[in-house]
Amino acid sequence: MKNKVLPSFEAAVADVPDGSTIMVPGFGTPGTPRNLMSALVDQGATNLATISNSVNRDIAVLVEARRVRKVYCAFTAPTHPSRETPFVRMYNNDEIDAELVPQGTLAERIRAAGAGIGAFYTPTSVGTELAEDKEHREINGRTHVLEYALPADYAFIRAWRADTFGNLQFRFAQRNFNPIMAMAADVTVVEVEHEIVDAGGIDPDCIHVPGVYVDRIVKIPPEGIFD
Amino acid sequence: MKNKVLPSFEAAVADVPDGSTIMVPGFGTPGTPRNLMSALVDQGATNLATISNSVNRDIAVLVEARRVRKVYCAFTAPTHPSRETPFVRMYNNDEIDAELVPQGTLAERIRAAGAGIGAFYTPTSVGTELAEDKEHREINGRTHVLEYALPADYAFIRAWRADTFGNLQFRFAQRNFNPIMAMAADVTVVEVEHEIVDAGGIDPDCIHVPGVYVDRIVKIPPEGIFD
Amino acid sequence: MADKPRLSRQAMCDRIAMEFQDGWVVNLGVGIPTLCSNYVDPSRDIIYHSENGVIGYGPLAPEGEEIPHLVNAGAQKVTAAPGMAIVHHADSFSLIRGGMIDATVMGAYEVSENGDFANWRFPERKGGGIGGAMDLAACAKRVFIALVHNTRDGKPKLLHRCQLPITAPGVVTMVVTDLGLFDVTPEGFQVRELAPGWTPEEVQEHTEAELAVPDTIPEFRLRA
Amino acid sequence: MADKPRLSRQAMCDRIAMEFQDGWVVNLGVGIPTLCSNYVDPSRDIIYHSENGVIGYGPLAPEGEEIPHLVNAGAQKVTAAPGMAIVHHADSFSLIRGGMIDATVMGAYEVSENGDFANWRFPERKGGGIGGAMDLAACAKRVFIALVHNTRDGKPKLLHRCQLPITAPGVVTMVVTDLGLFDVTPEGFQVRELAPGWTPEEVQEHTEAELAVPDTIPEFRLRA
Repeated sequence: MKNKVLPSFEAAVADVPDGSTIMVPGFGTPGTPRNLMSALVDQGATNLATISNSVNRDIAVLVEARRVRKVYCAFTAPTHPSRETPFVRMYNNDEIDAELVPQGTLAERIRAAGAGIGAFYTPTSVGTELAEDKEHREINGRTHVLEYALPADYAFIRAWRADTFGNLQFRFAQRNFNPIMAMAADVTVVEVEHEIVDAGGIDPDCIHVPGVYVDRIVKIPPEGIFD
Repeated sequence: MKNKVLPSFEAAVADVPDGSTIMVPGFGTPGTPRNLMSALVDQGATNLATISNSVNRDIAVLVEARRVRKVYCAFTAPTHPSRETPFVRMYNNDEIDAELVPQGTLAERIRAAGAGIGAFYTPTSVGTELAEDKEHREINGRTHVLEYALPADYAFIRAWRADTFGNLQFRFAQRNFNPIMAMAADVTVVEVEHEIVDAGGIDPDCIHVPGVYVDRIVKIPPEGIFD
Repeated sequence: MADKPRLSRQAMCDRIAMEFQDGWVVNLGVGIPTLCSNYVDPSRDIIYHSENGVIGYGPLAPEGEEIPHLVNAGAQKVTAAPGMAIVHHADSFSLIRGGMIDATVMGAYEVSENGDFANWRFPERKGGGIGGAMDLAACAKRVFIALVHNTRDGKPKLLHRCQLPITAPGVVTMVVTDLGLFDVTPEGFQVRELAPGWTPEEVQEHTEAELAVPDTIPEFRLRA
Repeated sequence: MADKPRLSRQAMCDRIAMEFQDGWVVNLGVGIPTLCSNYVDPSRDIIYHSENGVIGYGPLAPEGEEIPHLVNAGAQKVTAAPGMAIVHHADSFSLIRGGMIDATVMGAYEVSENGDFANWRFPERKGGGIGGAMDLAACAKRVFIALVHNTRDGKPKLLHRCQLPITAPGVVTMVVTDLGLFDVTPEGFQVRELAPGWTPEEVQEHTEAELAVPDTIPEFRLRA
């Protein structure tokens, strides 16, 4: 089996071109690809789009460096107006584009991209401002809105364990958006927290992302764990 | 945690009313709920609809007893005309209804029912007879057809291991349709091949069906393994 | 006007949690609602679900016993309850949209007597913070709202109609505030219980929507 | 007319398998195509996928070493290759629709020069046996067809246009029969290799579609 392990985060993100769309998982700290994001800051790509739950601290670095043209996420304003971030100020000044997507719709749009589903109907957001410009359809007596698949060029993944072929496991809430983003992106790059074992070293019944979805793997050194 | 273990297959299927729609997983032998299907034969419910990959031998028993009004599956004719079954004869004589669904669309329709997605667009079947009466839509330069969620009243599940709360694990190809059917049905009934452990006895990261989807569990006695 | 004492946030959440039935799957929103899990009734098993795919978490982790990978929707370190299961984000919202959440408890800026509520955006500003609230609001079997009865400058939050962009229409069935417990019925807000010492007239003074008041009002149930 | 010897089914599948490139994910249909996995080239790792969610199975299990729970799409007991992963049926077809299958090899009743093929239904009978063929045909990166060149009563299967209901339009890129290997090009079937001893004219006699014939035709590659 192909060995997909690379020696450095730098090598793993070296080819990311300007203009790329990048999926960044994580919900709170667990499952956030902090080392790959840090390497991307150093790498210099700009005019990026990001897909994530929120504009987390790693995405914020890129945003504040004006290297992100658009974010897709479930939070484009602080819940408390006092907690205003540079991203929120830039967004209110039209210096960056953003698309606000309900979290479940975001997850399903990412999943649809990976699953070859062009679009789907969900009851979420019906009757709200977010549904105003969307196509509506009654299905089984319930109103749904049409939502489209949301693909990406790259997914940066944070896993607990990998084998050299790229089969991945996550630990507890670290899983979150990681598997669906790995499925949805053209290129999936993984930082591995705990260990990288030989191909076949993970129970086939306990693999959360099959290796066919994974392109590059880097082991996180002890100083990069960050939790 | 609630203990969902019942003493017999008979008890587990006792309440299935006439007219029910029942999901029956399995692909070849692995993951087929043979004991629950056998108990359903004895239980007597009729006017049933089934959702499955094929009219397998257990569904065939119900079909031949004229207790099934409709089947949804990926095979309504034999690949070789010589291999004609009683079901195929009945279908050609209009004695039973059937809906032929491409296997991936079948899986996705079941998954949509469990996931609260009313309908979705897939590229599968475009340009074929099966798409003739369906809504078409161009998405990102590709033609898709609209397919609707396919829910059920009951799912009969065959698992490898369960805990008493209903968290389930499958072994290898036994998994197939089982997890998505467990999610899609109102009532999920499980036959367990290997063992039932205390709640918490299965690694939370290696659970294929969360117990919240499971209603009833029965341990298969050694003579019911059938493999 | 010097108000009488109001209910604590913990008392509000205790009261909501008393409504949870044995075996329910419950999703607690960020903020006040997370306090619901501090109310423990050993006669009932409640399965707490978090948007990030944790099904069946336990109380907050004691200091020193945190597992860095186990957090709830508010990114608080929690413990594992026996029988906990983990799924990914799409499966977690499949569970929500699929109708498996028996009750969700959320905070709100406003609730209206027709069951609308608003908790994600102020229209004078661009954008909003929706998180998983719209999915939960549209798809949970019961939507309970926990909010303080008035804004800091005394404005009411239980309204005839929401002024802010709503999160979902007509879904709220019960509201707890620091002044009482209210059912949302076809006739609007129905007083169920009031904070100790408060009369219906006093609470009405702090409320825009008209409250339906039964003949007898039981005392607000506090933790034993 | 007493025909010359034709290629064996194994030789047909060997030749298809020689087209698989290192690292490809390949789905083999039931019937003739399953023989492709008997061709082993140690310089290439092929990941065999089966519709039931097995990603990376190995050769058929030797007698006495079968694992009852590990079967391929033809319900044959197979072995696990190192790095095998299991997913459920919806995830398995997500992989197919998502474009992760580099090549699928399927049997067919008919193939036409415009890349259509038919393998699921005879219109004089109700119903059909579609299985996962439409998903694979519509979404795999390459669709290869393996079929004997003529029916038992000598009718051609490589046609100008399919007569039977098709499985997908315009997707076939390569066809192997017991008479040769053919590319499906904008100009129709292009002869790539022919069965030993057969001339283009002889094969054309057994074929409805007009074959494009290059100046030189390499010999059909057989297993070394």
